[in-house]
Amino acid sequence: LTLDAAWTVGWIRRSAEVLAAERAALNTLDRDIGDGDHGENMDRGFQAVLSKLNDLVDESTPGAVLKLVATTLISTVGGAAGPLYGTAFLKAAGAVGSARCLDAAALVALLTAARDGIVLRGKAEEGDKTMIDAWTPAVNAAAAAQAAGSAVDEVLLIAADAAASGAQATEPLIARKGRASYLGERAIGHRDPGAQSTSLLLRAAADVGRA
Amino acid sequence: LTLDAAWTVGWIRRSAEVLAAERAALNTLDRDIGDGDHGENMDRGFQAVLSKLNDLVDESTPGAVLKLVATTLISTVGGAAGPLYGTAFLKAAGAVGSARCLDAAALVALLTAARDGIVLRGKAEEGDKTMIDAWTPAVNAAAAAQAAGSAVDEVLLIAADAAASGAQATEPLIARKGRASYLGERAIGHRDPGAQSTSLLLRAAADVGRA
Amino acid sequence: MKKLINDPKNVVIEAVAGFEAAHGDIVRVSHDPIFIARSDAPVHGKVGIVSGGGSGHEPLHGGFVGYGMLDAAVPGAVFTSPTPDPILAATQVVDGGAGVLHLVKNYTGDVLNFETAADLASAEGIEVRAVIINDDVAVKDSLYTAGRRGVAGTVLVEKITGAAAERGDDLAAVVAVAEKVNSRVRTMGVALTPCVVPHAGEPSFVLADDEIEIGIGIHGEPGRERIKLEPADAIVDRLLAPILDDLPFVAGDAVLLFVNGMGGTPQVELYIVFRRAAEVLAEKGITVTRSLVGNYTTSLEMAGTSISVLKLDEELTSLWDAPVQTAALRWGR
Amino acid sequence: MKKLINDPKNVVIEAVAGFEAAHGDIVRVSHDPIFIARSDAPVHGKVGIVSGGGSGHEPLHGGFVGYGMLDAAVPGAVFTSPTPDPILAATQVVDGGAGVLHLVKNYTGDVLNFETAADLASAEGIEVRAVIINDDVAVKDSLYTAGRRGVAGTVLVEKITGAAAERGDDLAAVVAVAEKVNSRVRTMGVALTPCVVPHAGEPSFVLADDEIEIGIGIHGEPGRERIKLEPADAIVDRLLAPILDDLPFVAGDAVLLFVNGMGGTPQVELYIVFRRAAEVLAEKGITVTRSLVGNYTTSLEMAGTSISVLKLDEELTSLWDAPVQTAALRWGR
Ligand SMILES: Nc1ncnc2c1ncn2[C@@H]1O[C@H](COP(=O)(O)OP(=O)(O)O)[C@@H](O)[C@H]1O
Ligand SMILES: Nc1ncnc2c1ncn2[C@@H]1O[C@H](COP(=O)(O)OP(=O)(O)O)[C@@H](O)[C@H]1O
Ligand SMILES: [Mg+2]
Ligand SMILES: [Mg+2]
Ligand SMILES: [Mg+2]
Ligand SMILES: [Mg+2]
Repeated sequence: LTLDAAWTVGWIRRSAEVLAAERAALNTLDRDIGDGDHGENMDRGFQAVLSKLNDLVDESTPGAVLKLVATTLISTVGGAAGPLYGTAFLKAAGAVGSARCLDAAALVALLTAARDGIVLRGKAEEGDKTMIDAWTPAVNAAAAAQAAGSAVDEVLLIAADAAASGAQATEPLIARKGRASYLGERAIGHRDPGAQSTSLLLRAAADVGRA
Repeated sequence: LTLDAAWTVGWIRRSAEVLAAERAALNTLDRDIGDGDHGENMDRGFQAVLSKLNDLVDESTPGAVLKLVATTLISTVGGAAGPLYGTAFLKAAGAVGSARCLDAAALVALLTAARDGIVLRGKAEEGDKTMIDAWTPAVNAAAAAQAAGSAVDEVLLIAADAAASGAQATEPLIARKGRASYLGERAIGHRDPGAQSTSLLLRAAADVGRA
Repeated sequence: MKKLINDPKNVVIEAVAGFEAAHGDIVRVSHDPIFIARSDAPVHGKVGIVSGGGSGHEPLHGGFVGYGMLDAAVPGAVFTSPTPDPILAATQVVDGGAGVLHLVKNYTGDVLNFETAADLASAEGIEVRAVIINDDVAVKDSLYTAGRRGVAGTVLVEKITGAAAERGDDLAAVVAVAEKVNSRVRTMGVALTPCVVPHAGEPSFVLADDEIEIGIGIHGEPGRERIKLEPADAIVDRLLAPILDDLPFVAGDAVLLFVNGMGGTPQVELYIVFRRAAEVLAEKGITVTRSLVGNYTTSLEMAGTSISVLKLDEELTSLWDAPVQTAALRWGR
Repeated sequence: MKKLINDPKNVVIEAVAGFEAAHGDIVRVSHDPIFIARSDAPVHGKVGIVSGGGSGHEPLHGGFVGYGMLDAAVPGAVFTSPTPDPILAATQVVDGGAGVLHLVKNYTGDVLNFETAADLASAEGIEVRAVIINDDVAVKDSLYTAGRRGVAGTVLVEKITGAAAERGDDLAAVVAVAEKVNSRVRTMGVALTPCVVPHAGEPSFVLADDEIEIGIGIHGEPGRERIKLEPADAIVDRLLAPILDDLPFVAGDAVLLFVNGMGGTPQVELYIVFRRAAEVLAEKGITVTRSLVGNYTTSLEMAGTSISVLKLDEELTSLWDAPVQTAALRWGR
C-alpha cells in the first residue's frame, strides 16, 4: 500500500460517499444534543470537495490534496465543524509537506497535526465530549503502532478502531464544549456527532488503504 | 298558560340553559361552515342576559323583558348573531308594547316582528341557509295555528317544531348569506348554526310554556 | 392546544393591557368598553378613522393606531366582531369635529355592528361614514351573497386613508381615498395549517400532512379548494393569477406588492414568496414600486400567506410614503 | 413538514433574493458569496458593523441592515454559521476606513468562522474587532464550557451599537458600547413547540401536548428543564426570576423590556407575556422606560417567547432612541 496522492484522493472520495450515506444518522445524533445539522454540514462540505477534486493536476501530492480539502471545507461547511475540520486538514497538509508518498511516520505526523489543529482552534480537552475524543485515541494508537513497527495499512486500521471506540466512549459523558455543553446531564447517553464523523473519516482511510 | 313577564323570564332562563349546554355543538356546526364561534357568542350573550334579569322590577311586562334581552344581546354577543338576534328581540318588544299578558295573536305578532327585524338587518331570504330558514317556517306555522284557533301553548309547540324542521332543512342548501356563503357547494350537508340556535330558542319557549 | 395565555376568557383584555404597557407613547386604552385610541385623540379638525373587528389578526387593527393611520381600533373577542358599544365609544373619543370614517372589513357581523354604532353616533350629531373593505378574490362576488371578504388589503386601506386624513382632507375626500384604495387592491391567501381559537381549544379546520387550503379566509374559513402541497413557486402562481385577472392588472402598472404572513410562517418563507411574486409581475411588465412583507393581518398561529397587489398612482404612492407612527408600521418620524 | 419553499437547498438563496427585491431602497445584496449590505456601504469614516449567523432567525440579522444599525449581515445555511468567505467579503465591503466590528453570537461555529474571517481581513489591513454576545441566562456560564449563548439580546446590542457607530464613535468606543450593552442585557426563552429545519424535515425536538421547554435555545437546543404547560403568568415568572437575579436588576433601575416571539406565537400571546413581565418589574420597583414586542429573533416556526431585560442609562437610552432605518426596525426617519 502506497499513501500517495491517488490514495489521498481515494480516501477523500470514500469519505464523501460514507458521509452522504450517514448524513441522516449524523443529523439525528446532532438533533439529540445539538442543532441537527452535522450530517448536512459534512455532506455539503465533502460534496463540494468532490467537485473540486477534478481540478487537481496529475502530479499532485498528498499535501496538495489535503490543502484543497482544507480550504474547501472551510469555505463550505460553516458551523463548528467547518473551521475545526478545515484547520485539521490544513495542519495535516503542512505536516506532510511536499512528500509524494507517506510512510507510517508521516501518517502519524499527519494525524497528530490534524488533532493539534483542532485543539488549537477549539480548545477542547479529552473527555469534553467532542471530536477530540475520537482523534486523540486514534493519534495515540497510531503512534504506538508505528513505534512498534506496523505498516501503514495496519496503522490506519488501528487508528480507525481507536477512533470508533473513542466515539462510542463519548456516550456516557457530559459535554464541556460545543452545543451539547448547554445540556448538562441531559447529554448523557448520546454519542457526540463530531466524534462519530471523525470515526467515519478514519474508517474510510483504513478501508481505502485495504482495497 | 299565561304568557306574562314571568313566562318571558322563564323562556329566557331556559334558553340560556340550553345554549350553555349546546355551546360546543353550535361551535362545531359553525366550525364546519363558518368560524366556529356561534355557540360561544350565544352563550356569552345569554349569560350576560341572565345576570341582567335580576335587575328587572317586579311589575315588569313581556315587552320590558324582551327589550332588556335585546339591548344586552346587542352589547355582548358581537358577530353576526348579536345584531340579528338583538334586532329580533327589539322588534318583538315593540310588537307586544306594554301588554301584561300575550294571547296567541300577540305571540304571532311577536314572532313575526322578530323575523322581520332579522330580515331588515340581514336581508336574507328563505333558502339562503341562515336563521331565517328556521324563523320563517315557525312564523308561518304559528300564524296558521293561531288563525285556526289554537291556544298559545299549542302555537308555541307548532312554532318550535317548524323551526326544528326548518333548521334541519338547511342541511342540503348552498348558503347565500353569512360566512357559509364563501363556501359555495362545500356548505352542502351542514346545518346552519344560526338556524339551529333559533330552533333551540323556540323549543325553549315551548318547553317553558308546557311546564 | 398550547398557548401562552391565562384564562381563555381574558385573552383580549390582557393582551390589550400589555399593548398599553408597551406602547403608552403612541396610544391610550379604554378598558371598559375596550378600544385603543391615539394618545392625542381627538385631533381637532381632522377626520377620525376607526377600524376594528375580531381579535386574533394582530397587529391588525390596534397595531395601526397612531399618527398617520388609525385614530382608534376596536377589538372584539377572538374572531368575533365587536359590539356597537365600544365602536360608539371609540367614535365619540376620536371625533375632532370633522366627522368619523369607519373602515369595516366585509363580514356580516362587522358590517351590522358598525352600522348600529354609526346610527347611535349619528343620533348624537357625529357625522359618520363607512367604507366596506372587500379585497379577497377567493370568494365570488355577487349581489346575492355576502360578497367578498375583507382581508390583508385592509392594512393598505388603513395606511393610505390615514395619511389622507392626516394631511387634512375632509370626510368626503377621505372616504373617496378609502374607496379608491379598496377598488384597486386584490388579495388571495393560502393556509398550510389551521389555527386554534383559545376558547374553542380545537383547530378551526383539519388539513392532512400534505394538504393546503387555497383561498383561505382570515378566520380559518375554508377557501376555494384543498390541494396537495406544492413548491412555493407553484403556490404563488396559483394565488397571483386570479388576483391579476380580477382587476385586471396590466403591463405598465406600478404596484405595491404585499406579502402577508398568517402568523405561523417563518420570514424566510415570506421572502421566498415575495421573490416569486415579484418575478411573475416583472414577466408581465408590472413594476413593483413599493413593497411590504411581514405578519400584518394574521390568523393567530396559522401557517400560510396572502398576496395583495395594489395598483398605485402618484397620489396613492405619496400617501403610502407619508409619515406613519404606529406600533406595527412606522416611518418618516 | 409543510413549508412554503421550493428546493430546501435554495431556501437561503431565494429568501435573500426576495429580501433584495423587497428592500432595494435600504440594502444591496451580494449573491456569491451571500451577504446583505447597506445600500450606501461603505460609509466613509464610519466604523462598519457586521453581524451574521445561521439563517432561520429572521429578521435577525438581515432585517437590521441599514442606517443606524448594521452595515452588513452574513446569513449562513439554516441554523449553521456562515463560512469565513462571505464574512470576509462583507467586512471588505463595509470598511469605510475606520475599522470594522464583528458582532458575534456565542456559538462555537460562529466564533470560529468570524475569527478566521477577521484574521484574513486583518491580513489585508482592515482593523477588525469582535464582540461576543452571550445574553442567555438559561445556560450556566463557566470557563470550562462554551459559555452562554447569544440570543434575542443581540437585537438590542445591534441597535445600540449601530447608533454609536452612526454618530461617529471610533472603533474602540463602538466596541465599548457593544460590550456595555452585552454586559447589561439578560434573556431567557421558552418553547411550546419545536421547529423543523427545511433540509432535515423533522422537528428539532419533540414535546408532548402538555409540555414546554424552559430555557430553550434559538436553534431548538434543549433548555434547562421540561415542564408541564402552565398559565402564561406562571411561565413569565419562571423566565423573569433568573434574569433579574443574574445581573442583578434592582429597585430603581430603568430598563428596556423586550418580549420576543420565536416565530409561531401570535401577537396576542406576546402582549399577554409583556403585561405580566411589566407587572412583575413594577412590583420590584424596576421601571420599564423603553419596550419592544415582536418576532425579532426567531427559530423558524417555533412557538414560544423570550424575555430580555436591558438595564438602561442615559447614553443607552439616547442611542436606542436614535434614528434607525432597516427592514425590521425603523423610526426617526
Ligand atoms: N470546541 C470544540 N472543539 C472540538 N470539537 C468541537 C468543539 N465544539 C464543537 N465541536 C464538534 O463539532 C460538532 C458539531 O458540529 P456541527 O454540528 O457541524 O456544528 P454546529 O455545532 O455549529 O452546528 C460536535 O459534535 C463536536 O464534536
Ligand atoms: N345576513 C344574514 N341574515 C340572517 N342570518 C344571518 C345572516 N348572516 C349570518 N346569519 C346567521 O348568523 C349565523 C352565524 O352567527 P355567528 O357565528 O355568531 O356570527 P359570525 O358569522 O359573525 O361568526 C349564521 O349561522 C346565520 O344563521
Ligand atoms: Mg450542529
Ligand atoms: Mg361564527
Ligand atoms: Mg365570528
Ligand atoms: Mg449548526
